[in-house]
Amino acid sequence: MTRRFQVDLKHAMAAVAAVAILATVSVAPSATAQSNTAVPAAASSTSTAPATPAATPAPAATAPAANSNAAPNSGDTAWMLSSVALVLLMTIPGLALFYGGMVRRKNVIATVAQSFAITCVVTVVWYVCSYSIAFGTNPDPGQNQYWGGLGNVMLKSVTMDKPFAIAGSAVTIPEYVYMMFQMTFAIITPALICGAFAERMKFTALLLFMTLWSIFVYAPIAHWVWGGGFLGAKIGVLDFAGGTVVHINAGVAGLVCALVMGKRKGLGHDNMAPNNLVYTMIGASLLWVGWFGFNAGSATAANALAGAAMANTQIATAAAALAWMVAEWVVSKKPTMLGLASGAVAGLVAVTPASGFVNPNGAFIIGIAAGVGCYLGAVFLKRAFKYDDSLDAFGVHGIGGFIGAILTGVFADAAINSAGKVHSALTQFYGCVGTILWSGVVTFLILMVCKYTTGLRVSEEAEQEGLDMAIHGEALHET
Amino acid sequence: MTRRFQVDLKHAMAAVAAVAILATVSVAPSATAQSNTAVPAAASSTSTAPATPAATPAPAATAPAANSNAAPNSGDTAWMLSSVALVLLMTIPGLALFYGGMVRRKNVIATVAQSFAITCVVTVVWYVCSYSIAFGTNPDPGQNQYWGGLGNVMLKSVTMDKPFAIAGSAVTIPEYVYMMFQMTFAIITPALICGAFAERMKFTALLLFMTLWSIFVYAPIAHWVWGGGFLGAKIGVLDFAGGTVVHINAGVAGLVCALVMGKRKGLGHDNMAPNNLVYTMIGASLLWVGWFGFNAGSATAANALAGAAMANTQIATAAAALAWMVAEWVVSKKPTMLGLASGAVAGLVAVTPASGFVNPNGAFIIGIAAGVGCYLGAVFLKRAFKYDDSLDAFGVHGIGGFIGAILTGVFADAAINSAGKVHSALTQFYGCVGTILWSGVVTFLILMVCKYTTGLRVSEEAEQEGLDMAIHGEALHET
Amino acid sequence: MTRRFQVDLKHAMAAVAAVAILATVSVAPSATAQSNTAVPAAASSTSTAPATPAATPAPAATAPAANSNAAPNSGDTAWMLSSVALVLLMTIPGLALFYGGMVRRKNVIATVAQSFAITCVVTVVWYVCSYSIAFGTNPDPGQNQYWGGLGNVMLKSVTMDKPFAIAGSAVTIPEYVYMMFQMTFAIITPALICGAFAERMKFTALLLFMTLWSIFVYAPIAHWVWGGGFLGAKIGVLDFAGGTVVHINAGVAGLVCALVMGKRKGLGHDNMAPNNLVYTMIGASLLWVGWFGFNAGSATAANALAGAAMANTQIATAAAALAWMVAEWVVSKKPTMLGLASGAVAGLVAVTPASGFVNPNGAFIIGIAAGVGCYLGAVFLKRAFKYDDSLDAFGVHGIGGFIGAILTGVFADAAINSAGKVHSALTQFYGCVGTILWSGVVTFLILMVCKYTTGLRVSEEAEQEGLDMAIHGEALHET
Amino acid sequence: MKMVVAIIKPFKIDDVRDALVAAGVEGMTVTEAHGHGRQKGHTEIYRGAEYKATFLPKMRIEAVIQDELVAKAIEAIKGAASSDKIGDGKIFVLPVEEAVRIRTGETGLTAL
Amino acid sequence: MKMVVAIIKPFKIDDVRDALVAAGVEGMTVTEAHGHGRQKGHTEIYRGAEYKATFLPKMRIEAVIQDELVAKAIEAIKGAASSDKIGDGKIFVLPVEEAVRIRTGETGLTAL
Amino acid sequence: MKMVVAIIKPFKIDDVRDALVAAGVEGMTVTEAHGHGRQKGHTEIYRGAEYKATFLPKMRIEAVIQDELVAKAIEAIKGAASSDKIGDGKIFVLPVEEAVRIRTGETGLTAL
Ligand SMILES: Nc1ncnc2c1ncn2[C@@H]1O[C@H](COP(=O)(O)OP(=O)(O)O)[C@@H](O)[C@H]1O
Ligand SMILES: Nc1ncnc2c1ncn2[C@@H]1O[C@H](COP(=O)(O)OP(=O)(O)O)[C@@H](O)[C@H]1O
Ligand SMILES: Nc1ncnc2c1ncn2[C@@H]1O[C@H](COP(=O)(O)OP(=O)(O)O)[C@@H](O)[C@H]1O
Repeated sequence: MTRRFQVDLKHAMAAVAAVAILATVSVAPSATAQSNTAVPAAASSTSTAPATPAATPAPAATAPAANSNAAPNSGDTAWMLSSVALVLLMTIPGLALFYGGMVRRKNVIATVAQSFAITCVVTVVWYVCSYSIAFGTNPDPGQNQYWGGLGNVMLKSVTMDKPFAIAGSAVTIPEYVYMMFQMTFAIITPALICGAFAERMKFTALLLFMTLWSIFVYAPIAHWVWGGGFLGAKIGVLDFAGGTVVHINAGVAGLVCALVMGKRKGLGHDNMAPNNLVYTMIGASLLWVGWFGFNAGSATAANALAGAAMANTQIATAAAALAWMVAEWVVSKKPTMLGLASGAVAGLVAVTPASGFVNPNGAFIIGIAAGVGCYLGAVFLKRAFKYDDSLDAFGVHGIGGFIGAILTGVFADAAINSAGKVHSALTQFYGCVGTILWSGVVTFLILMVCKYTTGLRVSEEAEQEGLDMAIHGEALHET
Repeated sequence: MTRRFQVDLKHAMAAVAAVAILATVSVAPSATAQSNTAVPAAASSTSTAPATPAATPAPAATAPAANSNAAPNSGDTAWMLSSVALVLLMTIPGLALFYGGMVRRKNVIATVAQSFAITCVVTVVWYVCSYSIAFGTNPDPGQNQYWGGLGNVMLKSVTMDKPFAIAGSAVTIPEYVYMMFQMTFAIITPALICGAFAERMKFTALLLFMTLWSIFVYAPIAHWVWGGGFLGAKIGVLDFAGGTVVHINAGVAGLVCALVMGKRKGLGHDNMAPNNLVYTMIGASLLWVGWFGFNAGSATAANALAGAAMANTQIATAAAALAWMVAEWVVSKKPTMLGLASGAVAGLVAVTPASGFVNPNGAFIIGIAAGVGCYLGAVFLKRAFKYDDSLDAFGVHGIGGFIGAILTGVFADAAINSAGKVHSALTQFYGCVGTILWSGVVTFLILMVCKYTTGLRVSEEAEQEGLDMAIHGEALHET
Repeated sequence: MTRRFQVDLKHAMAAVAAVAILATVSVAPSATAQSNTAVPAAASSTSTAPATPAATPAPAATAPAANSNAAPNSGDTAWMLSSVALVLLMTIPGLALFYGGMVRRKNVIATVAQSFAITCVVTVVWYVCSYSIAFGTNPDPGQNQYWGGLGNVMLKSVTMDKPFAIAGSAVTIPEYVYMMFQMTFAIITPALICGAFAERMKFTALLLFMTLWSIFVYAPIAHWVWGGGFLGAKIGVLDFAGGTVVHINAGVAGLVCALVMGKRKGLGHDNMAPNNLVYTMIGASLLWVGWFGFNAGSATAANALAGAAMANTQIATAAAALAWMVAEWVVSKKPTMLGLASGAVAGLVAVTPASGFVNPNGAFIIGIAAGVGCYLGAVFLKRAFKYDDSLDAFGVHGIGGFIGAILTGVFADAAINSAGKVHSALTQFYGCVGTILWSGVVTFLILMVCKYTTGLRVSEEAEQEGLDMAIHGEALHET
Repeated sequence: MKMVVAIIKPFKIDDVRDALVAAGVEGMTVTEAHGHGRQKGHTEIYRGAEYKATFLPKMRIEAVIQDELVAKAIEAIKGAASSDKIGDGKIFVLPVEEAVRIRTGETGLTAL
Repeated sequence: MKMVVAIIKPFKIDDVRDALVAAGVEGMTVTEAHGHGRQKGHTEIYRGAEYKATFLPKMRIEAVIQDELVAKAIEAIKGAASSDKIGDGKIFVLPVEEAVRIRTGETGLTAL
Repeated sequence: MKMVVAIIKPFKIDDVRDALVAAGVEGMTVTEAHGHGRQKGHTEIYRGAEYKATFLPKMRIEAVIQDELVAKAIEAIKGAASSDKIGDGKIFVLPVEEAVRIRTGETGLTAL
């Protein structure tokens, strides 16, 4: 036993070393040089020159922006500092509890430890190289379509006073704040995947997988959509707060994980009822509250657009929770707390790309669609195709993300955000496809790397005994 | 069993339909046309023109204000966006856990599900019609004394850039943000009532009751005090953050519910000890922290008044917690965690109307009074009158709200808020009476509607088995 | 039994009375009059005059500042209001859960009640006198080196509009907000000490100890470093957010408590495994999230310095969590959730003094050092010297605080904060020594006061039965 | 001496204790249990996955008493634990050869 | 009548129940237990403090059955509970003198 | 073979286990229990509502041993579990007719 874990440890360390090396190797496909022209537009929300919301850029979205030299605004900065705290709250303790409440009692500690460890690993990876890959500006404009280069590794080009723009669009907050805001997105995305392989993955495999995924899947896709790459600037996919980058991406990766890793032992035979739905309720609530930072924070300013994004978030989430509850009530004859919580998360997911583009009526409809759609996905799709997406990472984030991405193209309202004037469900679909392909293929490759180094699944005995004791040597002693 | 829940479901759907119809019927008593003249006063807290706090309007309070055309201020907006998150945190997971920890183990999930479901239902109702009723401006000034009309259903008049004023008083934040802030108040108020009928109400009854209560009790009273109606503008009741609208209102409704619904089976015989005071402690803590958004947020600006409201909130809460603890220590010989938590909430309740009007010494005295007063209310009043206000919704929110409302009239200090220059315990008393009457009578009527449609109480067996399993088909599996 | 607690109650009341009297007696050593000259420097972060971060004062740090008459800035105020909420969240429910999860089941309620009660007690003490002692300006400049005097008891000199400066350095937020921000620091510091004497202290002793400690240890040291006293202004110790004032101080006090109070009965024989690491995970997460208010809030402005402090906090914390995890993995063969949580807190502690002075690389190294150093401290130092620092208040806060304080002197980077241009590990060391001496000696004296009035430890039977039932008459009923 | 073991519904525990005390039984030990029998359990459904609870919560009381008290104790339990619904539970009687009070070392009937 | 008491590994509980039911045992009562025996427990380490779990989680099943069923019940339990690893557990058989169904007052074999 | 059932105070469990092992008892099974007896419980008061704990936390140990070991086991338990306070608990001895080790199928004394 002791021996085995020492080996695991060695693997983990090798993995970390590997990352350092890989990070210095260019991973960008070479592309024709094509400059990413920044189209000027209005700026900041200072108190003296109140922004016309319709013309306010959503720098986290894909709107081209004008003034690439805005001074930091203390109000915008205040809101973004708060948003960082809110989005981190989503992962720890939010997501940790949301998932932790749904597993069996013998895996609770291991499940919450996954979210916590991912928070730590991605923080370091982001600081070391992912921020540079995602939000750096590659000096070669052709390569910049695909990745940001390594010019900002160890955050070496982040300064205190440099006027600061992302994808040619000025931001009214200091770069350190922007970097932190984006880091919290980079943290929660891989953490979401854990729902798909709950109760069976090795901890060493988790650490290695998340390190590589963060670098080779998340960072490039974030660059494509938000960092000046081809999906945002050129194709014009509307994704206000990360429906594609975060949710479709994580959902698809989760599906691949579930397929590759196989089912939990005893699925369909053992009682796998959630151990503590109070934890899940706390988790869902903190996800909800924290998502205000996620969506309204994606305005990167304290303005009317942030307010509208917040309102849309709230309305879609409530509608989705009620829709899931009613759907389940009709099908299974009981309205459940787990249904309310799941529906709320489905609504949060679906409204994410739409939050800064649609009006409240659009948000309401998106919520209803997501609540019913994800319920069907989590219950029937999984059953039909017989994969074990244990806590419905794909069922909620994949399907909800897809519904939200497409409907953003349907409901975008220029009265809310002029950047959404041109919108089409088809363009949105293209954006999804790009993400699905890259995420699916590279996730699979990374799983293979893990399989042949650390191994993917714990032993049968460990799965039976529970990961808490087998991996961590810890147990809940509630009685 | 199955059959019964299908019936329940039908009821629930009928209820939702009923609401839609009811919402389109005018419920305002006709009143003589009397315009609500806005008296000008100072405005916003921009960085270039710092507000003189003494002259700063508290738009959420009843102060008349001058400039009805203020530009949004990014700092104020930043604080209000954060406040929305803080106040939502109070209900989910705050109140859910506060109450969830106090019930018996078999009712924990059902209890937290009430707060969560109410959050969803009220969000939708608010978006559909309650915001319009509460904060719309009725074109008929006579009717405007009583309700805001239906001009803003589905938020149809909320725009991104419209200069924006409430009750003639300009606000320096976008209307979407203001609408969201007020929504979080509309959410927590009905959720508070749940403490009165814990462990015995049908879930269908809950959904119907809360929908109707939100429209016919909360929205009008909010309009009277804050939305330009007769209690605020004309009578001059001081209610900074909702002592009357939120707490007396919810407390009285709770008392009526407790009286109408009767006692829990086994009260006085069975062991009804709280299942998990750690949950209750978390809940009380999140209520406390979130209440900063509630009270300091009611300044609707990031200024000295918000700071003073925050300080008063903190001091009154701490004083009340200690006062309850000491009172219980003297009477029952032990200082308890439940006493600390209950006292803290009592203090938060009582300081709510006062927070932006009194100075710290006033807050300290209000806290002591609330701690002792609510302890007596929760322990002795309930026993004397033999009603089963299970988790003391009336004992804490009704009594605490009343103490706070009256003492605001005693301790208001013009050095903190010039709007509190004219203050009288008597005027405050009138404000309470109006609320008590409307809330009491309409709550009773709504209960009757529920009684003859969905029914109010679960069956005896369901109560015995526990609502978690009987209603939701879910259980905690902690061991 | 009854009798005994009545006696305890009498003691508690006597203690409160004593405090009131003591508070009016000058405790400052007389010192030669030497004025604390304020050196002017740059100011606020308004939108019109964006601060050059390098020149931005860190008023909570020890930088001299120029303009002592800055107008409040709404953006800065917004962030500080949010920071108050975040830092309070650290203590309740954060620290309460962090510690509550680590004790045995029979002491959970008592442990969380300690954090909650301390929050209440310190709030009142701060309002009554400690704020004045810490942040008042003593009219006698000689005395002002040591304490702020009693000119601001009951917050009597705090006004709504007075231009406001601390230690000669102007702040761009209203004094009420500043007072609240500092109060949250004053709350968490004594609460941290509880880890050292967990599971055995009398509740009456706790109340008395914390009251006195807050007045005679915390308030003076806060004045020395931040309030214009000799450690900050004259010696030039760099302490951005409280490494010395908060962590070394609490850690040393904890060590003295552990030594004076002796070991828990059964230590080394009974199974003392943590009862619920999910609570501990929630606690650690809320400490982490709340610490953004603590560290980034210590910029007292929403600017690039706050952003840098936030980034440093995040990076050091993640690095420390991973470092502790790996160290434990190597030594004990398992990576643990408790290790991740403990390491994260160690990182938060160590980066506290450094957060506004170092760059991310410095923060990363500080994190690694703290993770490994505190692991060794908590595991080996304690074992070697055989004291029962039950939850490692000294092991994490003392050692982590010391590592952070020294390394701040090593890694301070003028590109992040010009106030850190002159830095030396030796000066830092002097600052630590001053704090260690005062904290150690006065803590000991206060313990003696408690010992001979309330008594320090519960009876053997009470310890065996558990403090929940013995002190509070409450129990968890989870099954 | 006999050991009377009763399996009852959890919410009856206080009534049964009172009835036993009234019948002269001075000591008893209770454990939480789950029972399988004729009574059918509920089905929990979580996102479509059904878990049929074939074990239902019960309380298990065990009291060692003198032989003469057995009939009376059984009557007491029957009276207090019955709700006339399936699943009310069982009473079993087992022989006991010795009893010891730990504190005093007393044995036999005086130890009860 | 006999009381068959089986101590088994927790994850075998559903299999053992099914096997007993198949063998004709209609009722049984289960409690969570912890066992000490040959099987060695894990060590939990919290910040360097080691706690050796000498008690391991087990389930305790108790079923009162007619004498003729005992052999069959034992076989059923053995078959379902065995994992061929140390710690699989034990079966004990105790004599029972009486059984009562609380709901109906039936006694003896008909009460089971 | 006999089954020795001991009801003890929870904090004595480790001492009793050690004493039994020292006395030659190799296996035992423990369950959490609550006891009613002479020992009086505390009263919990929540916002004025009093709940008198008439059941107090206990541990129930059960060990099946050969007849010759019974006296020694009782002594061991008495020695380790006694705190000379009311509520220290009881020891009961019941006859056992058969024992089976699930893993090997061994029966009788060799199964213990
Ligand atoms: N043969 C048995 N041995 C042990 N416990 C039994 C036995 N039969 C029933 N029980 C216990 O009694 C409970 C009630 O039995 P059940 O058959 O459901 O109803 P009833 O008591 O009305 O016949 C079961 O849940 C189980 O705990
Ligand atoms: N003499 C005994 N009396 C009561 N329970 C026993 C006895 N011996 C073993 N047990 C129970 O059986 C379980 C398994 O026993 P153990 O010796 O570990 O393995 P095995 O059953 O393979 O011999 C123990 O954990 C304990 O719960
Ligand atoms: N007749 C009995 N049958 C079963 N358990 C008993 C009996 N009498 C006492 N007990 C158990 O022993 C525990 C201690 O008994 P109690 O009368 O309180 O003290 P003492 O052991 O000192 O006489 C009780 O709490 C109960 O669990």
